[in-house]
Formats: sequence, C-alpha cells, structure tokens
Amino acid sequence: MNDRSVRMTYREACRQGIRAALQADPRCFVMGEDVGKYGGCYAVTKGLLEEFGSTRILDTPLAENGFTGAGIGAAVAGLRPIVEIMTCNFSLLALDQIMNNAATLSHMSGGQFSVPLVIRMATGAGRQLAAQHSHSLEGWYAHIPGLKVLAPATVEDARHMLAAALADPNPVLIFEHIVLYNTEAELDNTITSVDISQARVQRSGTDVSLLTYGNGLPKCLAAAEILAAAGISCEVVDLRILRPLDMASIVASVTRTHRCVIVDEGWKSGSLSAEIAARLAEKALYELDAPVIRVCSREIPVPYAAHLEQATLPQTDDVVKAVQALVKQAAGPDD
Amino acid sequence: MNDRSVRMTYREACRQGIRAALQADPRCFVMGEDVGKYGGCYAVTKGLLEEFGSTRILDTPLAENGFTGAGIGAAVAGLRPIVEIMTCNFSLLALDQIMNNAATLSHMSGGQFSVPLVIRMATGAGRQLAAQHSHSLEGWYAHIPGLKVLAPATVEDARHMLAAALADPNPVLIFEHIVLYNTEAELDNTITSVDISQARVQRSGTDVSLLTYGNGLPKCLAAAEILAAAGISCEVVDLRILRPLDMASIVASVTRTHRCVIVDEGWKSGSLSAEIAARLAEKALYELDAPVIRVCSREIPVPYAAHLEQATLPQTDDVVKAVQALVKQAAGPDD
Amino acid sequence: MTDKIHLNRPQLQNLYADMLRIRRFEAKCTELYQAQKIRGFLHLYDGQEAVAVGVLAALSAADAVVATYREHGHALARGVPMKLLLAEMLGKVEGCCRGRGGSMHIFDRERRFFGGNAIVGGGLPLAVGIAMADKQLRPGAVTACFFGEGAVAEGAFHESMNLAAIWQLPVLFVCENNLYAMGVPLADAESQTDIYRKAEAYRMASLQVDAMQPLQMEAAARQALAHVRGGRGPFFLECRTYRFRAHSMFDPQAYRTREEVEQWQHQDPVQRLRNWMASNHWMTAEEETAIDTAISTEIEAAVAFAEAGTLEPVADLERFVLMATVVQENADVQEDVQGDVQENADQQEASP
Amino acid sequence: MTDKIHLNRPQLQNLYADMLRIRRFEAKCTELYQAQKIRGFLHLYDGQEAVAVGVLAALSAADAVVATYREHGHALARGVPMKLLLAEMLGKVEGCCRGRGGSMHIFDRERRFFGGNAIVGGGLPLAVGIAMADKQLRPGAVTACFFGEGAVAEGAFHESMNLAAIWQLPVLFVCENNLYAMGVPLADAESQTDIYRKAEAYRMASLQVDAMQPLQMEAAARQALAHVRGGRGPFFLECRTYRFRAHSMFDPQAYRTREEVEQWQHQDPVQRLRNWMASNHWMTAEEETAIDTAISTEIEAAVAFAEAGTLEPVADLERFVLMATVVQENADVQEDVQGDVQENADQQEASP
Ligand SMILES: Cc1ncc(C[n+]2csc(CCOP(=O)(O)OP(=O)(O)O)c2C)c(N)n1
Ligand SMILES: Cc1ncc(C[n+]2csc(CCOP(=O)(O)OP(=O)(O)O)c2C)c(N)n1
Ligand SMILES: [Mg+2]
Ligand SMILES: [Mg+2]
Repeated sequence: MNDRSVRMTYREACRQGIRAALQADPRCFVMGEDVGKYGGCYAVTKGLLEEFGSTRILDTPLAENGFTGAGIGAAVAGLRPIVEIMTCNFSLLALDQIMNNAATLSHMSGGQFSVPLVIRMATGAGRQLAAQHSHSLEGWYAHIPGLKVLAPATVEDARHMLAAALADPNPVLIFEHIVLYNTEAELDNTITSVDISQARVQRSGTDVSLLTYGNGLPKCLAAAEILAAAGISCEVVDLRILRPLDMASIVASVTRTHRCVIVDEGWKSGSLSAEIAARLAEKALYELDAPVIRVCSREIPVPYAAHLEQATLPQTDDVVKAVQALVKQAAGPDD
Repeated sequence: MNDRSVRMTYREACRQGIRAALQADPRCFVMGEDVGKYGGCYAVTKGLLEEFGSTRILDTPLAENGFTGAGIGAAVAGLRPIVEIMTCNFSLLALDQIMNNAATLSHMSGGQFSVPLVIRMATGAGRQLAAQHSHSLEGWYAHIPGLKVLAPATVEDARHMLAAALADPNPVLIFEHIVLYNTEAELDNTITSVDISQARVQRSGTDVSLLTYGNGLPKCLAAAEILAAAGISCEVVDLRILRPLDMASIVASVTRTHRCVIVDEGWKSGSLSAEIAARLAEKALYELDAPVIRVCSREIPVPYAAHLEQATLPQTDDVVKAVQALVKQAAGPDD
Repeated sequence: MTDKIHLNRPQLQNLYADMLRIRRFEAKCTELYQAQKIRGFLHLYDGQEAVAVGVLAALSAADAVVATYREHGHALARGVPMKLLLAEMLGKVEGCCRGRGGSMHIFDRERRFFGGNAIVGGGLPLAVGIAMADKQLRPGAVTACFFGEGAVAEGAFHESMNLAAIWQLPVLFVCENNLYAMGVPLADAESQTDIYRKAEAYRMASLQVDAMQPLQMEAAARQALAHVRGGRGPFFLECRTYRFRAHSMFDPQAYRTREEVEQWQHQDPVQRLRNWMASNHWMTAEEETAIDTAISTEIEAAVAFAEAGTLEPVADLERFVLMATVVQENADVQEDVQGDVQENADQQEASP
Repeated sequence: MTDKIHLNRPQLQNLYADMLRIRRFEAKCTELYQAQKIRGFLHLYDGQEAVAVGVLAALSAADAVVATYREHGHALARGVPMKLLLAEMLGKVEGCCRGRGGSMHIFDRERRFFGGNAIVGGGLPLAVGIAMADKQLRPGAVTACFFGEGAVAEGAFHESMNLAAIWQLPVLFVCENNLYAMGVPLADAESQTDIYRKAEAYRMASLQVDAMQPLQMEAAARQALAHVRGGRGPFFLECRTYRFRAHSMFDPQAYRTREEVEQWQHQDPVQRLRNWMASNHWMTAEEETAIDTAISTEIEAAVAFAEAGTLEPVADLERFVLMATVVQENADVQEDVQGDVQENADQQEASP
C-alpha cells in the first residue's frame, strides 16, 4: 500500500461504490431484503442505513417480484434505484418483471421510456450453501435483449462498475460473486471510473487465451501461474461484461494465441461459454489451431458436501489440464 | 388419408394425446388456467372438461408459481399432473418452482424423490402478440439440469410425446408452438408411441445439415425444397429433444454433410444454437468444411407490427441464403 | 340512479360523451379486426366504460396511470389521442409506440400513461414504483393502477398491496371485477369473492362500488382519490362490472350463457346514463346529436390517419433495445399537481 | 400455564423431552459448526421448540410435513433419526440425503418429510400439491406446512393460501411468527401484523396462539388438526414465538437489543415447561435425569455415527439428476390415517 492505493476487500469496494453513488445523486437509493438493519446478507451495505437513513436504504419485505417491479417503476419515473436481490437464486421470483418489463419497456414503447435501474445480486457457489443457494445465473441472464449484464471479478470493478451502471440509461444487472467478497487487492486511488463496455486482459500471454469472468478469474490467474512454470504462456481475459459481449477483445486475444479455453462457473449446456465458443467458430474459426475447450460446472444442482461441491465447480486444476491437453493437441506435426 | 392414417391438426393431436393419457391413468389430471370451461387459451383442451369432469380437468386461478409448485407436490406424492402454463411467457412467474424445486428435488434429496410431472406450454412468435407474448424460451430452459425439454414440431410428436413424457420419472417440459397448432398432417395409426431421446432426420441430404426444432422445422423443410431445385441437397434434422441433446444424431448428420446451419427461433446470444455450435466445434470440428451458421431471432423484444415481427424471426428465405453462402464458401478450390 | 347528483350539466355530458366515445371506438376496432387490419389479441372494454371514465376524469395531468391489455378505454379517457392509438393498433410507425406495441401495449409518456401490460398482475409492482418516485419528485401525484379481478390471485397483487400499504404510497388500486378471468368465474378463482375485503388483509382502505352506475362510480373514484391525495395512503376500489363482449376475439364464450350476458346488458352503463339524462333533461336531443357527431368525426379522422400511416423501416428494428440516454419525464407537472390537490379537496367537501 | 391440562403424565413428559431434545441438538450443532464440521448456512430453532413439537406430536405417520431451512426441530419431532440428520449436516453419504442437502435440505421419504426448503415461501405450493394428491390417494392425511412470518409477504404465500382455500385441501398452515425475518422486524414488513387475520382474506379458518406456552401450543395444534381432518378445509395457525439465537451463524444481530432477547428468554418454553412440571409433580428429579441421560446418549451416538460416516464418491455426483424410475411412496399408510382421524376426534371432544 502506498499513498496512491489502498488495500480493500471486494466487499468493501462494493460498499464504497454504493456510498459514492448515494452521495453523488439524491435520486439514488438502495432497496432490498435486509440491506438496512441487518447490513446486508453478505454485509455489503453495512453501515449505510446509519449514514443515509431509511429513505435511501430501504429494507423490503420478502417480495422479490414486487420490489424488483417497484424498482423498474421508480426508475422509469425518475429515481435511480439500486435494487439488491439478495442472491440470484431468489431472482427467479422476479424474472417476470426483469424480462417482461425491465427488458422490454424501452423497445416496446418505441423509445418513450428508459429504465435506468441497477439490480445487484450475489451469485455463485463455493460456500456449501447447496442446491437452492448456489446457482450461477449471470450467463443465463445474458440471453435477454434489453439488459446489460456485468460480472465484477476484481476489487476495482467491484468499486467502480456501479457508477457506470447507474449512468447507463438501461437496466443493468450486476452479479457479485459470494466467494470474492473476502478477496483483497490494492485499489488505485487515481482510477476513478471504469468502462462497462470492454473485456480486459488481466495477464498477457502467447500460447492460449483463458476467457473467464467472476470467480473464474482467480482460478485462471492461478492456472496461468502454474502453466508459466511449465513454459506455457497464458493470456487471461476477464470478460467483465457478459451482455453485450466484447467480441472484439475476445477475437483479438484468440488471434494472438490461436488457442482458447473458456472457464465458466455456469452449467455447461447453454452457458455463456457456449455462446463464446459458437461466436469464435463463426468469426475466428481459421484463427484457431485447436478446438475451443470449455471448463464449466458439472450439470447438477450444486451439492452441500465440500468435496462434492468442489468437484462440481471448475477448478484451477481443471484449467491447467485443459490447457495442457490443448497445447499437446495443437502441437501437431507442423506446429 | 387411408385406413392406416388420419388427417389431423397439431392442436387436435395435442388434445388426443391428453385424452389418451387421462384414459390410461386415473392418477393423471390436467391443471392450468382456462383448461376447463374456456377450453384452453389455444383450444387444446376443448371438450375435455365435459368428458373427464372437473377433478381431472382443473381450472386454476391466475397463480403460475402456486399451481406449478402444486403440480410438483402432487407429482412427488403420487399423482401424474399435466400442468399447463398457458404460454411460456407466463412461466417466468413459475421459474422458482421449476428450477429450485422440480429440477432439484431428486438430486438434492439423494434420490429419495422423483418428480413425474409434465408441464406443457405454448411458445413462440408469429401471431402478432408483441413483446410480452412472443418469447421462445425452450432453448433457454434447456440450460437447467434435472429437466427434460421437448419441442414437438410434427403432428406425430404432438400426439405421442406426452405419453412418453408422463412415463418419464422426471419433470418434462413440453413446448408447443403457437404457429403449429393449425398445421395439419397425416397421422399414421400404426404408430402408437414415440421415443423422447432421439433427434429425427426429417429429410435426408448430402450437402448441408439443417438442425432445427419446433416452428423452425417447416421453414427448414421449405428451404430444403427450394434449395433442392437449385441442386443443393439438405438434410433436415428435427432435434425434438432439447435437453438432453441427442448429440450422436447431430454429429452423425454433420459427418455426412460436412456443413451445418442451425435454425433456432430463440434470441441468438445464448440460444440453443450456441450450445450446438459449441459442441460441434468440440466434437466434430474436423468434420466441418465451413463454419457453422446460426439463423436465429433478432435480439429484440418481438414487435407487434407484422412486417417487424417477421423481420425479427428467422425465415425460410434466411435459411436459403445461409445455405447458399455456406455452400459457396465451402466450395473452395479443392471441393 | 337515485343518488344525489354532484356533477353539473357539462360534467354530466362529458361523462356520457367519454363513455360513448369508448364504446364507439371499440365497435370500430371490431370492424377493423374483422377486416384484418388489427391483428393479434384484441380485448374490448364494452360494459366497463364507467370505470375508466369515472376514475380518469378525476385525475390530473401530473397523476400516473397503469393499465392492462384491456386498456383502450383507459388510454382514451386519459387523453391519448385516438389517432395515435388506432395507428398503433394498425401497426403503423405513427402509432404511439411506432406500431411495436399494438393493442395490448399502449404507452404515452406525455400523459404519464405507463401501459398497457399484457402480463396479468405485471403492472401492479410498476405502479408501486411509480408512486415511490412521485412521492419524492411530484408530491400530490397519484398513480391509478387498473387490473381485473383475475389478477387478484397472482402473487404480484399480494406483494404490491403490501408494499404500497407499509410504505403508505399514493396508489389508487382499481380492481375491475367483471366476474370472469377469461373463462374462469370469480367463485372458481377466489375463496373470498368480495374482493374489496382482501384490502383488509393489508389494512388498506377500500370500497366496493356498482360500476354499472356511472354516477356512483364517479363519486366513488372521487372519494378514493381524495383519500390518497390527502396523504392517507393507498386505496383499494373494487368496481363491480361486466364485460359484454368475449374475452378477446378468439373466445367462443362457452363459460357463460347468452341469458346472463343479456341480463347484464340491461344495466348497460352507457345506455342507462343516456336514458336517464335524456328523461331528466340533462341532455337535449340536439346536444346528444352533437356528441354523436363529434365522436363519429373523431373516429373517422382517426381511421383515416391510421390507414394513411406508414410502416416503421425494418432497418430501425433494433432501435431502443438499449437507450442511448435517459428519457426525462416532463418536469413541469409538479405545479399542476399541487393545484389539483386543492381543487379536488374543495369538490370533495362540496359533494353530498 | 393456567389452562386445563388435557395431557397425561407420559404425554407431558414426552412433550418436554421432545423439546429438550431439540434444544440440546441445536447446542451440539453450534459446537460442530464452531469446529467447522458443519458448514454453509445453519439456522437454529432455539425458542420455537413448542411449535414443531406441538404440531408434530399430533400428526400421524400418514400425514406429510413441509418445512423450511430452519427445520432441525421439525425433522427431529417427525422422527427423522438424529444420526441421519447429523450425518447429513456433516456432509456424509450416510446422511438422509447422502450429504447433498445439508442443514437446509433435510428430506426423509419414509416419514413423509418433504424438506427442508431454502427458498422462503417455496414450500407452500408444494404443500398444496401434496395435499391434492393425499386428498385422492390417502384420505384423511393432512399436510402440515411450516414457514416463518417473513414468508407471508411472498406471492407464493398468497397463491398457495388461495389454492388451498378454493379447493378445500387438507393443509395445516403453520406460521412461526418469531417477529423477525433475518433483520427485518414484522412491523416493517407487514401492514397487518396480526398474521392470522390474513387468513380471513381467503376465508380460511385461523387461530393465533402463544407458542411460548407449550400446552397452549399443543392444544391449538390439536384443534387446528381436528378441523382439517374433519374435512372442513385448510387451517391457518399463527404461532407467536421468538428465536433466541441469531438468524444464522453469520448474523451480528444489530437489529435487536440484548435486552429484548433477554426479555423473551424469560419465557423460554423449554425451561418454563420444565419448571412447571417439576413444581407440579408431573416429573420427578429421577425422571428428569432419565430424560436428560437418554438425550445425551442419543446425541453422542449421533455424533459418533456422523463422524464415522464416509463421503459420497465423486463418481456418483451425477446420480439422481435424472431418475431412472419413479420412486413410489409407501402404500401402507392409508389405514393408519383413518384410525388416526377417529382418535383425534375423540380427544378433541374430551379436551376442555
Ligand atoms: C401472468 C399471466 N397469466 C395468464 C395470462 C393470460 N390471460 C390474459 S387475460 C387473462 C384473464 C384475466 O382476467 P382479469 O384479470 O379478470 O381481467 P379481464 O380480462 O376480465 O379484464 C388471462 C388468464 C396473462 N396474460 N398473464
Ligand atoms: C425467496 C427468498 N428470499 C430471500 C431469502 C433469504 N432469507 C433466508 S431466511 C430469510 C428470512 C425469513 O424469515 P422468516 O420467514 O420469518 O423465517 P425465520 O428465519 O424467522 O424462521 C431470508 C430473507 C430466501 N432464502 N429466499
Ligand atoms: Mg375479469
Ligand atoms: Mg421470522
């Protein structure tokens, strides 16, 4: 830590992002279950009720469909709501409002309305919360036109993506990963904003592109480290924005490396990794020296027992193996 | 029509399937909005209330989450419910029950329970019903482990898939396409059942595989006819079962033709077509003489005006063009 | 029609004209549907006119409206220009939503008309949110939220009622209880068929009114609105009514008898108001003719406008999926509201 | 504790023992959690024991139970063997769900214990469906559905109550009103805080009971159950109670004061029942010791069993995602139920 940076957890970065938003715009408020008195299920909003009062930090009853729809209405009518759905597992109850109202109102009304709404939710597995509390649905939500979908993987994005999302005139979903909340990093004070349009190369490399997001990022970085020791150079790309995808950056990376592994904690079939692999096959087929490999979650409801849960999720080791297989395979006779 | 076959609409075939199921098993009943007195929003269940009475044909209030969950409970406890969610657009209200209960109960309980439930819903666009009534969500549902997802495209499947679904111990979602209800075909009386595990080649061909399902099927068959006149031989594969995908049949077809167009009425990004393209890139990359082309819906809420709606959906003409482009592209110097 | 009358002659004639205008508009829609110029689902409002007109006549420009797929009446009574409405239903770019929404999705930002929602119950949470914003940004403004009795069984109804109640939001919930949700009669769908009594579960003030009686309906709306404007929290109005037509154009109406429909038609709110006004000298034959003619002229002009409309270029299909900037709502309305609160309060005291 | 007692000495002692057993089990869970042997979310039942024990003591084997993520007490009172429960929480394959469910997802088909649901309100529609099946297949069986007062705000609550009411299903809705949903006090979440009054909106019979009084709780459960068994439709029981512990192991309890918790602890249902029984000679010191010892022994055995358990092979991970055959529920239960209806009816008349 120096005077230009401060060490911070991802959780604290999320909180600072919310604080800053509340300070910057009186129309902005937070609404959700236990965001106030409890301080947030994952303690993200802790202290904010005391600081901003109960009109800005609004505890809701358990009514995901109702309060998400209320957030949409409030956004259309001039406020800047940050709706917190405690976890994406409960967001299924609000899907009608998200897909049929938030995502359609602008287009269906011929551009008469905008929905400047942000919905934050916790996502992911890894804390032994079992089948109904461990979904990774961000990639699935990325199917819906009319939404933007963000997945902060770094402390910097956790800190700054919210402001960009609030500045966007469209409904933006932010998926915060439950395993990342406790991660720490240096946050550069001189950086005061981030874009929400571009993927970011988190580590440069020449042999293989590792495309990932969310909690896949630390796993890919760890894998890249291990593989570097074995002489394989991985480029790690943090997708950051899952809808719309930044295909230019993805294709650019694959054009550099000619090999690609996609690491995605969603269930494999129909995951975001499928869309990326399909687009690469469409747009960059002749850049690829080997088939794309997808490292995803096993297609099961996530079990409670630690060893089963870990076996369900993609692990650093799986990434390492995939890269090794790919490099071996691609290193054909004329490579 | 001869004595071995009878001409029938897809709607009538759906109805006959339900009738047969109700006759075959006293535990079987139909539950949903307007299935009884109204005769079904799309007239599928017309006449069944009179024939089977109100305990077998149960009109529900508007409460998609509640009655779908009730269907799950009833299935677990020994009945064989056919839940009708009027259209897949409203099924978003029931998604919590579908994903968090129906799809998880067996696995999460360590195999103590099965959920022999069938959920039928109408899907698709093409009747100018606009943004909130025109979703094609079957491919999206195919992401969820623990479910089976069926898409009858033919009168035969409309007639017989239900029995297979009811015989399955797992929750099965059947998506009936609103545009297909009025289509007619000869139904072979000697066929009394269909499998729900395999894709089906609806037309054999040698140059290109057209992979599709639901209302994509007639479009692909029409395109194949047009292309045949131009000397291009298309194999048309009706996927039928969207989860689990019958990859063996898909790979077999592509291995025969070496070119592939996927026609999917879902929004392109994250559609089922993405999963298929990704799997082909994984499993059959070296069989492909050209990149896979995906012909999907435009990524917008479906508009009301006829010309806009038609421009949103994949059309026969789009399929023809895609195939022509593919054949031209693949017909390189050494073809 | 025995209540004391608290409307003057022009007000009464407006009430009648507004209702007749809706009735006649729907008749024109039927024609256009049969001519296949309107497509998709079409839900007509015949029989229920007193509800929309009664409530919307009492609203001011600063108030907001949320309705359903059966919303032509509400849109017209709110002042959405008929020609924009009809052009929309004909799928023309001149329509209020560029032809993208159609009959079920009428929106008009200028008039704070927030749909047009085709998901039963889907509008209620929106109304709660609009009221949250208005409570801060447009003090005094009320959100009138219309829905059928079928919506009452939905979870969205329950969640929205509770949110509005705990946060004491300025929402007027207007339940149009026409006794059927498509083909399901109320008693099959609800264990408590006096819908207004559901409001008690949220400790929300409520009232049941015979909406086949336009004057009673109008008075009830005014009373309900005064409650909400007075800052006393949300209000629930159950309007007992009946839909004369099929649910939509595809409905064979197997679930009810012709006799039942005829019985209700004897209570036709438009016809009864007309007869009563005519026999009590609230409207002369000349005045009636003038009303009739004005409506005919307006409808003809709207049809001509809509027919002459053009199609949105397919090249624009992806416009507005994502917006480039935030659309600001009209900022001038606040003053207007404040004035209106005053006015309404006066009228309230003056009425019997 | 001034009510007339309608339980005999062994019944009273069972009631006490069952409650104490839950209390002591939860204490052991806390230990195991601190030792990081139990992981994930852990929700303890301290303070609410009278509810589970009161209701479940009155159920028969043919009845069904649906509970929440705070369901150890219900599982134990229902007869789910403690060792299977504990092995589950330790993630062992010997657990009732092979270690896949954990604390929030206890299932036991044999005992018709249908979870263990971690989606608030998610169990209510299931209960409705189970009751639909039982009404046909197991006449007389009742589904007892437990949920917190927090669930009452969810749409699923509303939809389920209405379905059960219109179809007159044999469901006993048991709302455990412990005044908080995580950190949200009841009054912040509901405009109507007398939750039992919500039942009126569905014309469902209901009762509010002080669940810190085990005998009152037991009597209310019996009365409610008699109603449902008598074919008089569903019943809604609001049990006023309090949770002594944090919501889960991650909760700093900033939303309530230590004093408030202490106040409620004076009403500890386990302690009060014990004291009252002791001072009124319903339980001798020896009997109490015997109960204590039996519980200790059982807990020790359960811990030993769970600790000795093994892990499900990772190779089995994908078993049961899709089932190969339909799992049949025990078909023998029907007779049992019929007997039980009789028995309950008798007791009902005999009790004050
Ligand atoms: C969530 C949802 N479920 C089902 C439908 C299909 N549907 C459209 S209107 C309707 C009946 C609604 O009845 P009611 O609320 O009483 O309004 P009314 O049509 O009588 O005006 C139904 C079932 C829908 N549009 N949305
Ligand atoms: C649909 C849903 N929303 C939110 C949560 C997170 N959550 C778990 S328990 C709880 C509070 C529930 O309170 P209550 O129903 O009163 O039960 P109690 O915990 O008091 O037993 C919340 C908000 C959840 N599990 N499910
Ligand atoms: Mg109705
Ligand atoms: Mg509680």
